[in-house]
Amino acid sequence: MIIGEQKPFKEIVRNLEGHETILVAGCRSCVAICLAGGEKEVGVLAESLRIHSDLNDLGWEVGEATVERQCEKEWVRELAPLVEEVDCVLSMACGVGAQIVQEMFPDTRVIPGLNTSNMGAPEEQGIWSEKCGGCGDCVLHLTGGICPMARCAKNLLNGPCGGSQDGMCEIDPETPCAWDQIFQSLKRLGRLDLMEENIPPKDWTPSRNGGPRTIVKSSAVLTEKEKRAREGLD
Amino acid sequence: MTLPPGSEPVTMSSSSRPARTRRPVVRGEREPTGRIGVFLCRCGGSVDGRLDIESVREKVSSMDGVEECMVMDFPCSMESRETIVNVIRENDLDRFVVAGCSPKAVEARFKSTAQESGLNPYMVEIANIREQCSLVHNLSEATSKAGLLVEAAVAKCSLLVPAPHHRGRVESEEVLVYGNGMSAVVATDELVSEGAKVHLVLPFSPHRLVFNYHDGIRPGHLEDMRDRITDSDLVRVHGHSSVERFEGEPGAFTALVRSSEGAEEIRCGAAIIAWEASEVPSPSLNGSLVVTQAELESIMDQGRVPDRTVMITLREEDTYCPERITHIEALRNAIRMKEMDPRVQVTIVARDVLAFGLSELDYREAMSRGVSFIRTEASPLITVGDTVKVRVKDLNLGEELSIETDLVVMSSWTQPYDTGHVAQVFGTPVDREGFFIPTQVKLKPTASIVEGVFLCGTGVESKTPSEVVLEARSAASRAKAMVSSKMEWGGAVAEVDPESCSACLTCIRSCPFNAPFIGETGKAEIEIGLCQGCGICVGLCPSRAIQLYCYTDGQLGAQIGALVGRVR
Amino acid sequence: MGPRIVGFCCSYCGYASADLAGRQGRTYSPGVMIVRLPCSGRIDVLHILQAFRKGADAVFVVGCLEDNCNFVNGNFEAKKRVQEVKDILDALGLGAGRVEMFNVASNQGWRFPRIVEEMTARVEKLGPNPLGVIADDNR
Amino acid sequence: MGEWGGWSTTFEGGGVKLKQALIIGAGIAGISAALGLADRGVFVNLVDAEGTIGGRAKELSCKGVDECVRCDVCLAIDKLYEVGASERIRVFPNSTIRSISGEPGNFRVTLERNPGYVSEDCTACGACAEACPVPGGAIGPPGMGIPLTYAIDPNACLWMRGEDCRSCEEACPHGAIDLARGKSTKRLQVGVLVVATGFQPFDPSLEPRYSHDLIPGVITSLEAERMLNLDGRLLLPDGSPPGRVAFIQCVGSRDSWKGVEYCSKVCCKYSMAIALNLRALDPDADITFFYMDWRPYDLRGGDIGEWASRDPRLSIVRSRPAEVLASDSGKPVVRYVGAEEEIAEDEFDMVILSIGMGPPEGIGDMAEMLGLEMTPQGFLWTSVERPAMTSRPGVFASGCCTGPKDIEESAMEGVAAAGEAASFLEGSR
Repeated sequence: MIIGEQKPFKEIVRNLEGHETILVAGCRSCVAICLAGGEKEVGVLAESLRIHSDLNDLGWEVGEATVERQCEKEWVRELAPLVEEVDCVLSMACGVGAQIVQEMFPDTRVIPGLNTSNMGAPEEQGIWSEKCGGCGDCVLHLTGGICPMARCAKNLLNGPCGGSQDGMCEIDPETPCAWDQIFQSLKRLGRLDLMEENIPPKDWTPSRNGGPRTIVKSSAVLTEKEKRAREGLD
Repeated sequence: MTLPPGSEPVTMSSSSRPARTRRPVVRGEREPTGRIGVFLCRCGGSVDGRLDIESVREKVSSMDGVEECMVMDFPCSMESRETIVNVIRENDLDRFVVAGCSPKAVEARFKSTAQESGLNPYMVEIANIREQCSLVHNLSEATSKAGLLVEAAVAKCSLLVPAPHHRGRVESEEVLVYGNGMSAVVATDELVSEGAKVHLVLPFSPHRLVFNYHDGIRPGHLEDMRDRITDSDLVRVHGHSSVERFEGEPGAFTALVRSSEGAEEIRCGAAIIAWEASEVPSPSLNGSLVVTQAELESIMDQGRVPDRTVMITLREEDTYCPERITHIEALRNAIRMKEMDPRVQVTIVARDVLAFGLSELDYREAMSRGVSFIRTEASPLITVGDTVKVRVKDLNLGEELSIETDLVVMSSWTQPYDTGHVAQVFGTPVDREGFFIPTQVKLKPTASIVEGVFLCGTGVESKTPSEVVLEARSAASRAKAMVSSKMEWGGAVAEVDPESCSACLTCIRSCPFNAPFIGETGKAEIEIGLCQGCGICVGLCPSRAIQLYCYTDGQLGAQIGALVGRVR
Repeated sequence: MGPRIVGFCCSYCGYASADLAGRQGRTYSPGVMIVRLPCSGRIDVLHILQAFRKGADAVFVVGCLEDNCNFVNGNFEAKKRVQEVKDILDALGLGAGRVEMFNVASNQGWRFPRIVEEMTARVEKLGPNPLGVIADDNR
Repeated sequence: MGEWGGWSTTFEGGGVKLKQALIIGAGIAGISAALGLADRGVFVNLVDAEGTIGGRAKELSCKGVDECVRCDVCLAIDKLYEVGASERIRVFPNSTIRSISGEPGNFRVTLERNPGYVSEDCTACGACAEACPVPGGAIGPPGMGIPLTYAIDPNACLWMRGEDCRSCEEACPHGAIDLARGKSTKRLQVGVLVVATGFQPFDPSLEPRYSHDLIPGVITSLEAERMLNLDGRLLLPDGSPPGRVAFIQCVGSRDSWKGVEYCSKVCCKYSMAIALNLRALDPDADITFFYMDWRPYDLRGGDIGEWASRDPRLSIVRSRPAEVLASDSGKPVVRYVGAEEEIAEDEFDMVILSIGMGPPEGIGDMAEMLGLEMTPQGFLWTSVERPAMTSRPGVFASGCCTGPKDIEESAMEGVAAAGEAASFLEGSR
């Protein structure tokens, strides 16, 4: 799914400058699931904006709405009656959703409330890691189901670099080396022969760094104590 | 969600689409409705006199929805509650507020009052104007605060919706006992003597019916007990069987019991996991010069006593984990050796001699008979030749001793086996060593994290036999009380609005009681019998799809609104 | 009535300790309004924000002692919700100190008035909630 | 009272059995038994010599600060509410047993209500306390007790001291106070009895060498608990927090000279909890334990050796102190045999005597009245195989009156007693 995280409140407020009637629009899909832009977050942000307005006497009118999927016109259409009322939409959906809203309502300014980060999956409650680089040319069948694009800091296509130490990536000891994982996986699958297969270079313009990106929403992560308290509950 | 028979299925979901594109009216919120009765308590002088109850009455009776507002002496008394019932019936009120002392003290009574007047028991709200008002503030402060508290209660009350509620006998009064040692037998005996039907499921390897150390339990007693219960027509013994699946809710569990003949589903209202830990022989045992306490006993049974004996009660790893039974056992055997031949040398190596309660008397006797004690922290080093050498650091002398001896007796340690599987089936956690973890919260002796499933036996914690007996009987007694008392479901329970659920699994991941699950519709649902009403999932649900009866967002919002946002 | 403070109390410990304080006749500022929750884990960021928007000068949440929550980890959840609100209050410039989480046992009657003291002191330091003042003016 | 439907007798299995129980002692064990019986539909008469129920545990303190240290004391409060909410349990405070006759299944009991001066009509409105002219007040507010009634301190009350003051009596809006009240009696008929009269804390004056009451700063663990329970702080007489605290273990335990040969089971556990509380209150406090054997009944609070190894300000001394003397500055000095067999002396601000448990007062008479056997240590005898069963059918016992126990074990015994008693009433035993 698509992983995003809310922009800093101050930045959101800055971007809203000059607007008075605001519709905070959430999405029930990916961003809801990664606790960034669902109805709950919409409600919290909207209430915070109201408090901000009251404090600074801005007289903002803040509305809330959450649709099933902001990336689909049919759902976004539901917003029409509300968008008429406002002079800007604060989209709590991913970049895709925000764009669809803009596309549907070309005359109303759309401001992103989220930073869309990556395509990933929850590791545990509150922790999401990137899994797919969206390169458009999938090689998972050759790499034991592990994506070198998303999970190798250097996006190497044919084996690890010298920075791979005891299965860990040189960028930091916490990050596993994708190619080590690929090797282990192929070994388990009995298909080490696939290591031989040469994966041709991709046209990979957007540079990236820092390896797989992980978003941690600390307020949702189970603390050590909690984990202890709930030891073995599941 | 599966509501038990008899409960009114009430939904809080407002499914009118496209509701969610309106500024969300929080689910389950209706416009404030209802005909509200307010009963203010004088509580002798502890409310009236410490605040001006009359002015509170004037303030409140003018609120919309309030049909009836009266001051009473003790609404909680039997007589007044009858009056309340009549007032509710006469004025055809559909909810009411009581302002008086703490809901923790009186809530239960007014719930039944609500029922007696034909209302859902959860259509009552209580304003605490005593403990949290009249007893702690001066007259004028208390008066104005009481006004706010009652207004807030009315505001919340006007948004109450009937909560699912079912009270009735449990579906099954039978109890499942799973285990194969002393605690299982004792628990079953207790249940039988309390007249309960028992399914005694014995896993494959029977062990530890009788402990090596008797602890005052009459020899043969447990064997008799076992025969008695196996003959009892209240007990169905499932020999060489294991529980493969265990699901349902307190009062109505279903267990899949598999034996060599095949699998069988049995219904039970409660379950007791009565697991005994088994002995872990220490690595340096060799059967001749280094033996267990049990082996020592058989040596003594043959009338033999070695001249020099060293007993080691420390575990061979460094982890300090005292097991009192090993100490008492060592003391008893040391005394027995001295009885057989006062001249023999017996030395007990320990960090602390764990002779709790009356076992202290054994400790004294051992000392008076000349048994010597060495205090040490780390487990001694044992080297075996024709004789055995024990190297140990004596804490009192502060020096390393090397003792030559004819026999070394090592205490055995206990560790539960197979508990991982049991834990999985029943959903009760085990720790790293495999011991069952009783619920850590508050003090609920013998309770597990799963309501209706009780724990006892050395599989929970090392114990002496007499402690095992006590624990098993009390676990059985609680199980019996549970299946023979009326069960209550509902009240403050969570409910999912499928319309807005994103099936994001947040509730499933965050519920401590495994109440939420994904139903056929692919949306989350709450197993009402398992929901304890904590509301954790409600606070977390990213789609605000879950609400908690009696504490909905709207009800709390109204309460908060009434309490603050007032001129100072 | 002094600063208006909302105390969200779990029924098992926070609420019970307030009751006990009352029975023991331990007085505290009457501006404190207690909202009873089944468990502190029920607290929602929204509730706390609503209280501040209505003009509450401070909000505190009381749960059971850590590792003694009747619902296993409700009080840990509450702690995290409170932290979320702290961040928002900072961003809003209201001051994170206006909200706090406390862990109390049901038989600690002495504890509740001290919590109130603490929060009252904080309000004196941070000043009243401007929204409360605005609200008052509008009346 | 109408709600007491249980007063009527029910006939079962031929013989008359009263589906009612009398529980003597409303501590943790008694309350657990009461709740267990009420759960099964048995009507319970809960008698306690004190003005309010809760037993010893209600004087004890929660020793957690933010984090629970598993002392289990809060159970007392939580259970009190359950008793208060139960309509099957009737509480008789300030009451003792005068006589018991009849046979198992049908006991005739005469309760004696001691002059509490305040009747159950009291609503704790506090009018009396306000009216009381005695400085500091001769009439105390209720604790956490149920029922919630005020109590008069006979030693402080002017009228008791022969003066002509009845202002509280006049002030009471419910006529609940009668300073002249004599003993009143009440008759009950019950099917079973559960004795749960608890224990007697060791009297430190029997151990004069430890200078309790002689040197300021020497207090018993019970006094420490009370202090902590009252305002969460442990203070010296002068109101300052102690910087150096010593615990002396086994005071009134494991001591044949004092006629206490047994180990009281709980002292290591609770004194460690108190120490943990002190540590949480003051990270810099120096804490010393003087002990013979460290016997924590459970390790939920952790092992003291492990704690000492990582906390430089915690010292553990395996030695039973000879005496506690006063230093020139009047502070307590503990005199003991040190590691080198030498006589060592350490000065402290506070010395806490971890006192043990003895048999409860009057248990002998109780045993005689009920015809129960006792143990050589002076506790009630109960069967090992059936922990709540005494030497007499229909009479059960639980809690510390059968031997020293911690709160958890007492609660367990109460529950077990409820099972025994209930099935006795059902006639299934």
